[in-house]
Amino acid sequence: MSEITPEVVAEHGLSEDEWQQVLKIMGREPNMTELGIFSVMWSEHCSYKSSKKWLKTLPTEAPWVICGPGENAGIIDIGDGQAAIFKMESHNHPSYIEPYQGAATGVGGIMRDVFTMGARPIANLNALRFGRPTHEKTRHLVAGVVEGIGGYGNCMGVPTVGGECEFNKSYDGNILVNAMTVGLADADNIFYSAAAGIGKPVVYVGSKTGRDGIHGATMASTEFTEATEEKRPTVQVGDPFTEKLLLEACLELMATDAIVAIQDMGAAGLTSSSFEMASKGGVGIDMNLDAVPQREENMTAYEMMLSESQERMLMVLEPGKEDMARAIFEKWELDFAIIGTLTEPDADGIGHMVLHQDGKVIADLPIDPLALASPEYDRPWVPTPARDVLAAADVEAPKDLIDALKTLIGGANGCSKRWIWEQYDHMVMADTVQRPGGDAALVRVHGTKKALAMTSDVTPRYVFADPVQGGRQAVAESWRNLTATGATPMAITDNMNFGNPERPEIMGQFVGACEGISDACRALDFPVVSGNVSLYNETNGQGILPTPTIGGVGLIDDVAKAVGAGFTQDGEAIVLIGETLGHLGQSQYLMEVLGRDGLSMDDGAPPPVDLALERKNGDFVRVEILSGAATACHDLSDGGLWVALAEMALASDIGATIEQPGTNIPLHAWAFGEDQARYLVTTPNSQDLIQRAEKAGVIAAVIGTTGGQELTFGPEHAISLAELRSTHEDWLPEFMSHPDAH
Amino acid sequence: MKACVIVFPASNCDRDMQVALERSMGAKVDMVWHREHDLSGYDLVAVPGGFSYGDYLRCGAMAARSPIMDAVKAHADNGGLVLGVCNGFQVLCEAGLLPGVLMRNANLKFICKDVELMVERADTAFTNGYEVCDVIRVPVAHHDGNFFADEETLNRIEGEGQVAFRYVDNPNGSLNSIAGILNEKGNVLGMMPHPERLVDEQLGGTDGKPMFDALIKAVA
Amino acid sequence: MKATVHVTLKNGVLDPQGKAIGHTLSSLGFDGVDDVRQGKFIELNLAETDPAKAREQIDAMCRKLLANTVIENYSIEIAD
Amino acid sequence: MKATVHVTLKNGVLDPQGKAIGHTLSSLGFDGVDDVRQGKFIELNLAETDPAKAREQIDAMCRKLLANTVIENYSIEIAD
Ligand SMILES: Nc1ncnc2c1ncn2[C@@H]1O[C@H](COP(=O)(O)OP(=O)(O)O)[C@@H](O)[C@H]1O
Ligand SMILES: [Mg+2]
Repeated sequence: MSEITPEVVAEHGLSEDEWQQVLKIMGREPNMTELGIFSVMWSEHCSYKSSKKWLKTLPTEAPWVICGPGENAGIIDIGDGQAAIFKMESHNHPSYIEPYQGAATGVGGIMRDVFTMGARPIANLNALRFGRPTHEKTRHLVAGVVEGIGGYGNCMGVPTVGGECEFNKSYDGNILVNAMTVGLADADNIFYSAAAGIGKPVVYVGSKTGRDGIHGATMASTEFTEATEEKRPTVQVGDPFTEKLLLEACLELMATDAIVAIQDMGAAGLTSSSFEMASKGGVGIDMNLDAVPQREENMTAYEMMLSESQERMLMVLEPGKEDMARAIFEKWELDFAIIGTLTEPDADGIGHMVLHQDGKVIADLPIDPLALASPEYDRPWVPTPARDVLAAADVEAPKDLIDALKTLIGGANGCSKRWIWEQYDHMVMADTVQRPGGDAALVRVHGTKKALAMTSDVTPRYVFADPVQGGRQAVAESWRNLTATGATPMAITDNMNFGNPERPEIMGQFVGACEGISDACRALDFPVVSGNVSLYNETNGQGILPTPTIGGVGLIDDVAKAVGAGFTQDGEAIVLIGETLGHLGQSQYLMEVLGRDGLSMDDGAPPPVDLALERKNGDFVRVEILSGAATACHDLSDGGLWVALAEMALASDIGATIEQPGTNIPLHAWAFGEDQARYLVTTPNSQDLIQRAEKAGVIAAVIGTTGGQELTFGPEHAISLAELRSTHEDWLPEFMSHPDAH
Repeated sequence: MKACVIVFPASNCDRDMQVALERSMGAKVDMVWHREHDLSGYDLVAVPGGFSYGDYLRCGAMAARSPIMDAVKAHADNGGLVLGVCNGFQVLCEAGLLPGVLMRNANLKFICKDVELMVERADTAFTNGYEVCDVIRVPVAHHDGNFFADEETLNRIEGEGQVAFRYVDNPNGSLNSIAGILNEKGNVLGMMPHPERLVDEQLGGTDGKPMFDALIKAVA
Repeated sequence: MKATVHVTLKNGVLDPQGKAIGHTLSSLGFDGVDDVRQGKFIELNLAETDPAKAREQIDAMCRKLLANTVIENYSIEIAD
Repeated sequence: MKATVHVTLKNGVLDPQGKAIGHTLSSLGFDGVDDVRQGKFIELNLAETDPAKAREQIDAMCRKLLANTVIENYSIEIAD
C-alpha cells in the first residue's frame, strides 16, 4: 500500500486542518483505506460542510410532515394512512462528463433514495440547465441527458411527468441535471436507516461491486479545470433493469417484518451507507469485505469501500429472517450476501467500523467522531449588492409586440419542451391525469380519487440579481404552479446548485437564497422536507447562475375538481387575478427581446415577492377552482401576461380576444412584465367571481373572452393559433436536428 | 371469462393491463410469473408492456425464452386468446407466435404520445367493439416499434388480412404503417400502442375500452 | 476458451441504426461513406476446452437466444 | 473500400447487457459460460481508396460519432 505523503492527503481533498483532525480522531496515522474513507465522508457532497450552517435555518416542520431532512427523502402525510415520499438530487458533474450515463444514474440514484424508505416511486421530474444553444457542446449534452433520463425512467416503468429546461451561457461548462422522484407508501410501513440490535446481520443486496466512479463523491465537490476534464474518472454505467428488480425485491421484503434498517448505496457507496446506518443507531459494524459480491478481480478494500457501483442496498435484518430474505432476492435474480454484524460500542460509547479482509483487520475507524465531526464551515460571505428597480418607461418598447411575443414563446427558453417529454414515458402506471405541458403534473394516488400535484421551479436570473427575492420567488412559483391545478401545496424539496462557496460572493448568494426560501416557506406553510446541495459548479473561475431548484408537491382530494391551463370553451371570461405594475427588470423580455444578459446592474432588480399577497391570491384562486367557478387556470411567470395567454390558447386550441388595458402602464410592460402573485382564470360567470374577489380583497379584472382561432390584443395586434403553435413547437426539434446532437 | 397477465422481470405495464381488464370484467385478473408452466383454465392471456430483461440483446428476446412461453404457445394453439401489447408484441414476435419483428424506431428515439389508429379488422374477438375504418386515439410509448417483415411475409400478412390496426400518421417507420397484427387464426393480437392506457376518461379518453369490453363478451 | 459471436442483419432487412449513422456521418461532413450497417458481437468465455464442442455449444446458443434467425445471420470465432 | 469498426466497453465498465445475456444463457441450461460482454460493430464503405487515409477518416468518425470514448474503446479494420 502506498505511503501517505502530504501530496496523497491533498489528492484526497483534505486540507491541513482536516488532516490534523484525522490524526486526532485516529490517534495514529491512518492507512490508505482509512484515509479514503475520511476523504469521501468529509467531501462537500457527503458532509455538507459549507452549507450545513445555513440549511439548518430552513423551516422543516408542519403538522403533515412525517419526516423532514436527514433521511433518504422527506415524507408527508396525505391522509387515509398514506404518505408521499420525495426528494430531488443533482447529478451535474457526471452528466457533463458522460451525459447519457450521468443523467441515467442520477435518475436511478434518486429513485433508490425513495424506495429505500418503503415507497413505490410513482413519478419523476427533471430540472435541466444547459449552456448557450450556440455552444459547441450544448446539443450533444441535451441529447445525451434527455436520452439518459428516459432510458432509465422508462425502463423502470415510472412516469416522468414534469420538469424544466433552460439555456444560459453561465452553464456552458457546468450543466445542471436535477432529478426528483415522488413515491407513495403506507404511513405505517416506512423504513429508516438507523441500525439497531447488536449481533444482527448486515446484508448487501443488488448488483456486484466494481471499480465504478471511485472518488465520485470527491469529484462532485471540486471545481472543473481543463486538467480534470482530461483525467475523466471512471464513469458509472446504470443498469435500470437491475434497479427495477431491486425495487420489486425490496418492496416484497418490506411487506414482511424482516427489515430493521435499510440504506441505499449512493455517493461513496458502501462507506457512507454503513457509516450512516451505524452512526444513526449508535452501534458499530464488523464487516467482512471478502463477502462483498465483486464484479472484478483483486479489488482492494479501498476500492470496495469507495466504489460507486449502482443498484446496491445495505440493510440490517432481523436474525432468523435471512433465508426468507435471500429467497426473495434470488427470485428476482439479485445478489444477496451477509457481509457483517452490528457490534457494541466501545468503553467510551463509540461504535467502530472494523473491516476484515483475508482474515485480517484492515481498518478500524471510530464511527461518530468521523461521521459527526465532519467539519462545518462558516465560510465568509458578502451580500449581493442591491439593484435599482428599472422603471417600465425606461425599458425600450419592441418594434412590434407580436414579434416580441413570438420571440418569447419561440426561443430556446420559452419554447415548448415537447421534444423532451415525448421521449419520456409520462403515462406508464396509468395514473397521470395532467401530463407534461401544464403548470404542475397531476398523478392520481392509485385506486383513490386523490392526486398529487408536482412541479419544479426556479428563476436563476432573479436569484443572481437578488438572492433573497429570487429564493422567495422560486418557492412562490412552485406554490403557484401547484395552486393553479386546484391542489393544496404541501411541502418542497430543494436542490441548491451554486458555484464555488470559497468565494464570498458565491457564499453570499447561497446565504441569501436560503433566507428567501425560508421566508417563503414560512409564509406559505410550505416546509422543506428534503434536499441536496451541489457546489463548485464553476469552470475556470466562471460560476453558474445561482440555481436553487424547488421541487414542490401538493395534494388534491378529488382530482375530478382539478383544472388545466387550457381554455375549456368559447365565450368564457378571462380574469386576471393580482396586480399588474409592469415590472420589466430581469424579465424574459429584457433577456430574449432586448438581448440583455441580466448580469449588468442596469438590468435592474427582479420583481419583488409579496408573500402575504401570494398567499391571499393563491388561496382565492384555489377556492374558485375547487368550487367549479374557475374552469381553467394558469399562473403568470416568465414572459408575463401575453405569454401566459398564448400558453392557455395553445393548450386548448381555442383563441381569445383581449381588451386594451385601461391603465397608463406602457403596453409592452403590461404585456410582458413579470409582477408576481398573478394568475389567469376563465369562468362562465365573471360577475360573481369578481364580486367574491372584491370581498376577499383580491385584485381581479376581466381582460377578455375566449373563442376563435386567433389571439387578438386590442384592435391592432393579432396572431393566429396556427402561427403561434408552430412558433412555439418548432424551435427545439429544429435545434436538435443538427448533427452535433450526437 | 378468466384472464391473466404474464409478468417477466422488468415488465412494467403489467398492473396497467390488469386494471384495464378488471375494469371491463368486474372480476379479478391473475398475475402469472414467467417461471410458471401452466395456463390451463384461462380464456385470455395478456403479455404486457415494459422492458423485460431491460430490452437487452433484442427487445423481447430473453422473455420469449421464458418457461411460461411454452404454455402461452399451447394456449394459442388450442384457440385461446392472447393479447400482446408493446413489449408483449415484441415477445410474441420473438417467440414466433406472430410474424415479423419490431426494430428500433426510425428516428432512434423513444416516443411517448397519443397516436391515431385506423381499425382494419372489426370481426375479431379483440376488435369487434370497433367498426372498420374507425379512427381511435391510443398512446404509444416505445423505442422499438418499427414493424418489419420480409416481402413474402408482408405480402402474406396483408393478403390474409392480418393487419388489425394501422397508424394514421406513422410515428416509427413501420412497414405499411402497421401498428398491430393478428395471427392467421385471429386468436393472437400483438400491437405497439397501449389500449390499456386509455380506458378512463380522467386519463384523457376511453378509446381503448371497447377492446377490453369486446374480449369479455367474446368468451362470456 | 474464449469465443466471439458476430450477429448481423440479413441482407434486405431494414437497419434503422445503420441508416441513421450513415445519415449523421454525411451531415457531419464525412463524404463518400455508404452502405453503413450496424451489427453486434458477443464475447464469452466457455469452460469447454474442445474447440469443436465449444463451437457446437455456441451454435446452439445462437439459435436459441443470441440471434433471431428470421432477420439475423451469425458467425462464430473461437480463439485458440 | 470496406471497413469495420468494433466498439467495446472499456475494461471495468459495467456491461448490463452482457450480464443479462450471461444470466439468461445459464437459465437456458448452458453451463460453464462466463465473462459475457456485448459490443457493436459498424461496417461501412468508403470512397477513399488509400488505406492510410481511410483509416484516418474512420478514426475521426469514431471520435466524433461512432464510439463514446469516455466509456468505450474502438478498433478499425480495413479490408484490402
Ligand atoms: N425537462 C423536462 N422534463 C419534463 N417536462 C418538462 C421539462 N421541461 C419542461 N417540461 C414541462 O413543460 C411545461 C412548461 O415548463 P415551464 O415553462 O418550466 O413551466 P412553468 O413556467 O409553469 O413552471 C411544464 O409542464 C413542464 O413540466
Ligand atoms: Mg406555471
